[in-house]
Amino acid sequence: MEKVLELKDVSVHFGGIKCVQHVNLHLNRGEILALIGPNGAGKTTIFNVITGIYQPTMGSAEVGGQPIAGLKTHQITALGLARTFQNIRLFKDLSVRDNILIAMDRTAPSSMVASILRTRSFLAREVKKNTAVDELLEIFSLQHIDEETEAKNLPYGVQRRLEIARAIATGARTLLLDEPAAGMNGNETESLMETIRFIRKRFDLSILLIEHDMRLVMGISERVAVLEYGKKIAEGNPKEVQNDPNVIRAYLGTE
Amino acid sequence: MTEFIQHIVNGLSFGAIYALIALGYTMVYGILQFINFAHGDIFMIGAYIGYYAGNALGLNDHPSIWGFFVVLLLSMVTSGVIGFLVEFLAYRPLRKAPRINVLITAVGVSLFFEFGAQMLFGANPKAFPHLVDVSKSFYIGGVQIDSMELVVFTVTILLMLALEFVLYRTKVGKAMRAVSHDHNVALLLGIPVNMIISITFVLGSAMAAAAGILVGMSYPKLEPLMGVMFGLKAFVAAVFGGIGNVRGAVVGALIMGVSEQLIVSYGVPTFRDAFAFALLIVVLIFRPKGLFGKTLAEKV
Amino acid sequence: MSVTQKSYFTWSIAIFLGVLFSEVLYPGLNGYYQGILMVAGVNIMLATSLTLINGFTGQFSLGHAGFMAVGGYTCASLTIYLLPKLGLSPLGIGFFYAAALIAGGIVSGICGYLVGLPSLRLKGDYLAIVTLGFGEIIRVIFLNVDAIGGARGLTGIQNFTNQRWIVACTLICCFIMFRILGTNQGRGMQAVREDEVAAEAMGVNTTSTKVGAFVMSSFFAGVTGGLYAHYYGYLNPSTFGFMKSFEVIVIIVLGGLGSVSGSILAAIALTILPEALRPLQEITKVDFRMILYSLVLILFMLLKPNGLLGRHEISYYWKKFRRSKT
Amino acid sequence: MKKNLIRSYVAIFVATLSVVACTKKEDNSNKILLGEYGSMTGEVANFGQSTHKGITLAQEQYNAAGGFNGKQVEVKLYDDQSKPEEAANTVTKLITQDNVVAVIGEVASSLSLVAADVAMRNKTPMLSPSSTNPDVTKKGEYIFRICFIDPFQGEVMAKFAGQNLHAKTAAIFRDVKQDYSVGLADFFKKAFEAHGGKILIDTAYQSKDSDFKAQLTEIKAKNPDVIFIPGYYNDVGLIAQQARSIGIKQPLLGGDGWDSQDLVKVGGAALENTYFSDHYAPDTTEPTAVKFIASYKAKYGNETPDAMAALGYDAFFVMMDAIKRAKSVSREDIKNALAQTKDFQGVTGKTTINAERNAVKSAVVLVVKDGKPKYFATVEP
Repeated sequence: MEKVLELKDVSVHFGGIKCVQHVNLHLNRGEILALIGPNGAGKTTIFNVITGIYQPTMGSAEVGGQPIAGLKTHQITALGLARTFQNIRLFKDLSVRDNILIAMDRTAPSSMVASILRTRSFLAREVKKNTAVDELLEIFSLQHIDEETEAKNLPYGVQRRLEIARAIATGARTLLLDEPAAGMNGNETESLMETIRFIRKRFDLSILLIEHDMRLVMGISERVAVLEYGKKIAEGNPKEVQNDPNVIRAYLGTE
Repeated sequence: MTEFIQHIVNGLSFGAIYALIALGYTMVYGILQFINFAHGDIFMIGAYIGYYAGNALGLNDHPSIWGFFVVLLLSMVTSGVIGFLVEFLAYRPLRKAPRINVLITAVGVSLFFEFGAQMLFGANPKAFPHLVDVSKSFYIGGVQIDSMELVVFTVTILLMLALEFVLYRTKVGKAMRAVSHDHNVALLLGIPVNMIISITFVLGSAMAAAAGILVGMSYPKLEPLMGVMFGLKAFVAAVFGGIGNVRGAVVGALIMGVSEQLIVSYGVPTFRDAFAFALLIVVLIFRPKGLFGKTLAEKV
Repeated sequence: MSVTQKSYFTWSIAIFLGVLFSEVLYPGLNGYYQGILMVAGVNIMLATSLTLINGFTGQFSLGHAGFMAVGGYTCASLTIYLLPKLGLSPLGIGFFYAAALIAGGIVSGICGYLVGLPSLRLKGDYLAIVTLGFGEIIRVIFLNVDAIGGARGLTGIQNFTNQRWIVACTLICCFIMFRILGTNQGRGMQAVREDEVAAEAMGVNTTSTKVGAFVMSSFFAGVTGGLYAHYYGYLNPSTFGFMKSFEVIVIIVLGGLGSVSGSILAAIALTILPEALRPLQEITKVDFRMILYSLVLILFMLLKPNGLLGRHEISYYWKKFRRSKT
Repeated sequence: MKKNLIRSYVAIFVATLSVVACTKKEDNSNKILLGEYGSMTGEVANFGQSTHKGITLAQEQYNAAGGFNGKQVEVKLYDDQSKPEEAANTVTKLITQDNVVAVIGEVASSLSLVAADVAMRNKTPMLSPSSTNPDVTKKGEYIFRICFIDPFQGEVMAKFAGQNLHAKTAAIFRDVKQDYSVGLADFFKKAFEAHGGKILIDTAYQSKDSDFKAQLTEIKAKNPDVIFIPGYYNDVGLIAQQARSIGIKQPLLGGDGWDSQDLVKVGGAALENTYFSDHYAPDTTEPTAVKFIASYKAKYGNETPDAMAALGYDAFFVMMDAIKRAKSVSREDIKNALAQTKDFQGVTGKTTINAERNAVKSAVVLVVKDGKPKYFATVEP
C-alpha cells in the first residue's frame, strides 16, 4: 500500500529533554490513523516535525515519498500536507471567506502584475477559488455565517470546523488534525465524525489525527498508534489497541 | 601603545555608563519581552533632576561628596517614580494587547518625554553643576585616569553589585526571575506579577537616572534629546550581551564603549553612531541571542 | 454592474478628479495652498506605502525616511550629474525624470530587500530597531559623502516636480495599494500579520511575502523621495531622521493600521492640521505639535488601538451604513 | 458607532476647510508688513530666538519713532522648526498668503537656501541676517545678506592665527553634521595653507556627541600650534573642557557659531585662551552699538545681546532703510533699493551691499577672558 507519510526512527530533543524517541510511524493512502497518548507524550511535537516547524534530532520524515529535511513549512504544504492546530490558529481578524481563500491561494496564485491589473486570468482564478470556497463552506455548514464575520467572533466549534476547511483548501491530500473534537459536545462530535468521513471520500484524503475523545478515535480511525513519554508503545486497529496491556497501564497507571 | 591603553580606559568609562542604562532595557525585556523605548528618556530626565537638585542645593559653588550622594539618590528615586508611572499608565493597560501596540505606545511615550522636556526645560543645552571636585587626574605609566572616571567606575560597580544582590539574594529578585520565566506560572505561585513588574521598572529607571547623573558630571551639557543616542546604544549593548541577561548587558556595554572609542580613534570618527547600528544588525542576523543569551522557540 | 466594471468606474472618477484638480483647481490657488497640497500628496504616498509593511504585513518599520532618502538622493544625483550631459528636449527631460524617479525607487527597493532579509529572523521590536538603525546608517553615510553634498546638503536640484507629477504618482501609488487588497499577495500579507505560523502552514511563503512587502513599500518611499527632492530643490540628510519616519507612523496609526483609505484621510488631515494650528503656535510660541502627536499616539493605543478606520476600508463602513438604513 | 465615525470625518473636513477658507489673502494697505521666518524650535532654535529678539526690538523702536510715513511696521513671524521643508512652507505662506513686501530670515544657511528658491520664484526680496554660506545669495537677484561670508571668516581666522598667534601648523576639528561647520572648515583650510601654514590633522565629530577624547588625543599627538573648531557653541564648550583635561594647552579658534551666552556656561575655565571671529563685540564702544546693547538689556532682563540679535536688529533697519529709499513699497523697488545699500551704520559696523548682494564689512575677533568674550582685534575686508 502507498505510504503518504512516513516517520523513520524520529527523535526530538530539546536540550536534555527527550520529547520524542525513535518513533516509526506511517500513514497509508486513504487511511485514518489516530495518534493517542497522555498529555506531554509528544504527539504535537510529531506534528511539528512533520510540518517542518521542528527539525528532528535524529531520524527522518517523508511526505509522499519525499524526505522533508530542510524544507520550510510552506514547502511541505506544497507537497500536499496541511494541518490544524491544537489551540486553533485562525487568522482571527479576517473574515471566514478570507481565511479559506488564503489557504486556497496556494493552488492558483496570480503574479503581482496580474493581480494589480486585474487581468482576465486573475479574475478567472478568483472566481474559481471563490466557487471552491463556497463548496467548502457548505460541506462544513459554514454557508449561513455572514461572510464579513471575523473568525475570532465565531463559536468555538465553528472555529474548529473552519480550521479543517482551511486546511483542505490548501489542496492537501494528507491532513493532520490536532484534537479536532476538543471542546465539542456529543452532538457536535457526532457531526464532526460525519464530516470527516465525508471529506475523506470527497477529497480523497488520508488523515492523521491526534485526539483524546475515544468515541471519535474508535469511531472513525482504521488504525491507532499510542505514544507515551515520547515512545510508541502500541499500534494496531482500535480493538487491538484497546486491549493492549501497555496502553491500559499507560492510561490507568501501573496497578 | 600608551595611547591605545588610554583609549581602552576612556572606552571602559563610557561603557560603564552604557551598562547602567542597558540594565534597564535588559531587565524590562526579560520580564515583559518588549523594548521600553522611553528608557533613554528616563535617563535624560534623571540628568535634568540632577541639574535642578544640584543647583538648588548650591553645589556648583560648594561641591561636596555628600551633596553628590543626595543628588544621586534624589534623582534615582524621582526617576524610579516616573518609571513606575509610565508603566502604570501607559504599559499596564496594554498587557494583553498585541505587541505592536505596546511598541507604538513606547515610541509615543519616548517622544512625549523628549518634546515635553524641550518645552519644560528649554531646547537649549544646560550646564550641569559641579557636584564634586573632579578636576584631578592620575597617571599610571603615561595613561591618564581622571578622577571623574574613577567616580564613574565606583558608582557603576556599587550599583551593579546592589542589583546583583537584589536579583539573586532577595525574595523580590527571585520573584522577578520567576515572572520573567512565565507570567502565568508566577501568578499561580502567588507572586504579585504586576507589583514585580513595577519594581523592575523602578529599578531600571533608577539605574538610568544614576547614569544620567554620571553623564552630566562627565560631560556637563544637558539637552532634551540626549537620551536618544545613549538609549539606543545602550540598547544595542543589551542586545549584544544577550537581552534579558543582566551580566551580558554589562559585558556588552563595556565592549561597546571600548569599540566605539577605537572606531573613533583608528577608524572614521563620524561613523561612530552608524557602527553601533551596524553591530546590532550583524549580531541580530548571525547570533540573535547575543553573546550570553538563550533563544526560546515559539510554542506552537 | 460587475465588480470589475465598478472598479473601473471608481478609478475613472478618481482620474477625472485628479485631472480636474491639477489642471483647474490647483493653478487657481495661491502658493501657500499649493504647497500644502503638494505636501499632502507626498504624505499620502509615504503613508500608503508604509501601510504595506506596518499595516498589511504587521511588521514594524521605523526606517521609512531612510528609504525616502535613498530614493531622493539617487533620483537627484541622476538629474544633476547625468541629465545635463544628455542634452535632451523638454519632452525627453520629462521622460528622463520619470525614469530617474523609478531608478530612485528601485535603488530604494534594493535597500528594502536588504533590510527585509533580517526581518525573516526578527520579530516586532527587533525589526523596529533594525529599521531604525538602517535609517541612521543611511543618514550617516549621506552625511559623509561629499559628492552628494554631505552635511551641506545637495543643492542645485531642479524643480521638476509640479502638481501633475504629484497627482499622477499619488494616484498610481493609491491604485496599487488598493489593488493589492483582495489578491493572493494582499491576503498573504494579512495572513502573515495575523499568524505567521499558521500562514506558513497554509502554504503562504512568509519569507517572500515579508521581503516583498518591504521591497514594494521602499520602492514607493524612494519614488516619493525623488518627488520630494525635485519639489524643494534641496536635500539634507538631517531631514530624513527618525522624526520623519515617526510622522508617517502617526499618520497610519491614526488612519487605522491596515486601511489604505484610512491612511489617505489621515495623511490629508495631518498635513492640514499643523498648518491650521500655526496661529495657535504663534500664541504659545512653542512647537507643541510633536507633544500633541505623541499624546495622540499613546491615547489611540490605549483607547482605540486600531485607529479611526481600523483594518477596514472606507467602503466597508459605507456598505454598513447603507445596510443599516435599509 | 460607525455613523459617528463618518460624522466625525465630515466634521474634521468641514472644520479644516473652513479654517483654510477663512485665512484669505491679507490686506496690508494701512501698514507695512514684513515677514520673518526662523528657528524658534529645533536644532538651531537658540539662534532663531536671538535673531527674533533683535528684530522685535528694532521694530518697536522704529514704530515708537513714528513708523514709516505714519504707517506702523509689522513683522509676521513663523517658526520653521529648523527644518528645510518647513522653511520653504513658511516663506511660501508669508509671501503668498500674508502678502508681505519682503522677508527677513534665516540664520542657518541650509534653511536660507531652500527659502531663497521660494523667494526667487515669487520675486520677493529676502534679507538674511546671518547666513554665511556663499551659495545663499547666489540664488538670485532678490536674495541679500548683511553679514560677511564664510570664505572671509575662514580667511580672517587663518590670517589671525598666522599673524597674531604666529601659528605655523593647525589642526581642524569639524562637525560633519553641520553644513556651516564643514564649509567654514574648508575655507579656513584653504586660507591657512595659502598663507604658508600646514594643516596637521583634519578630523571630525557630529554635533550632540558627548565624548571627544579619542579625536582630541589624536590631535594632541600631532602637537599643532592652534586648533580650529568651527562648530556650534553647544558642542564647543564640551570639546574645550575635554581638550584641556587631556592636557591640550594650545589656543582654540572658532567662528561666529561660538557666539552664545551658553558657551561659557558649559565650557567654563577651559575656554581661556580661545579666540573666535564674530560680527560684533559685546564690549564695543561704538555709539550705535552701545545704545543697542543698553536698550536690549533693558527689554530682555539684562541679557547681553549676542551677534545674532545684533544682526537681526541691523537686518530690520537695513530693510527699512531700503524701503525708505525705494520708489514705492513694492517688492521690485525694495529689491532695487536693497542692492544700493551703502555705508549703512548699524550695530555690527558699516554695511555696504556689493554686486553679489553680500555685505562688505569687517569682522572682529573675540578672546574669552575671565569667563567672558572680549574684543581682541578687528579685521577689515
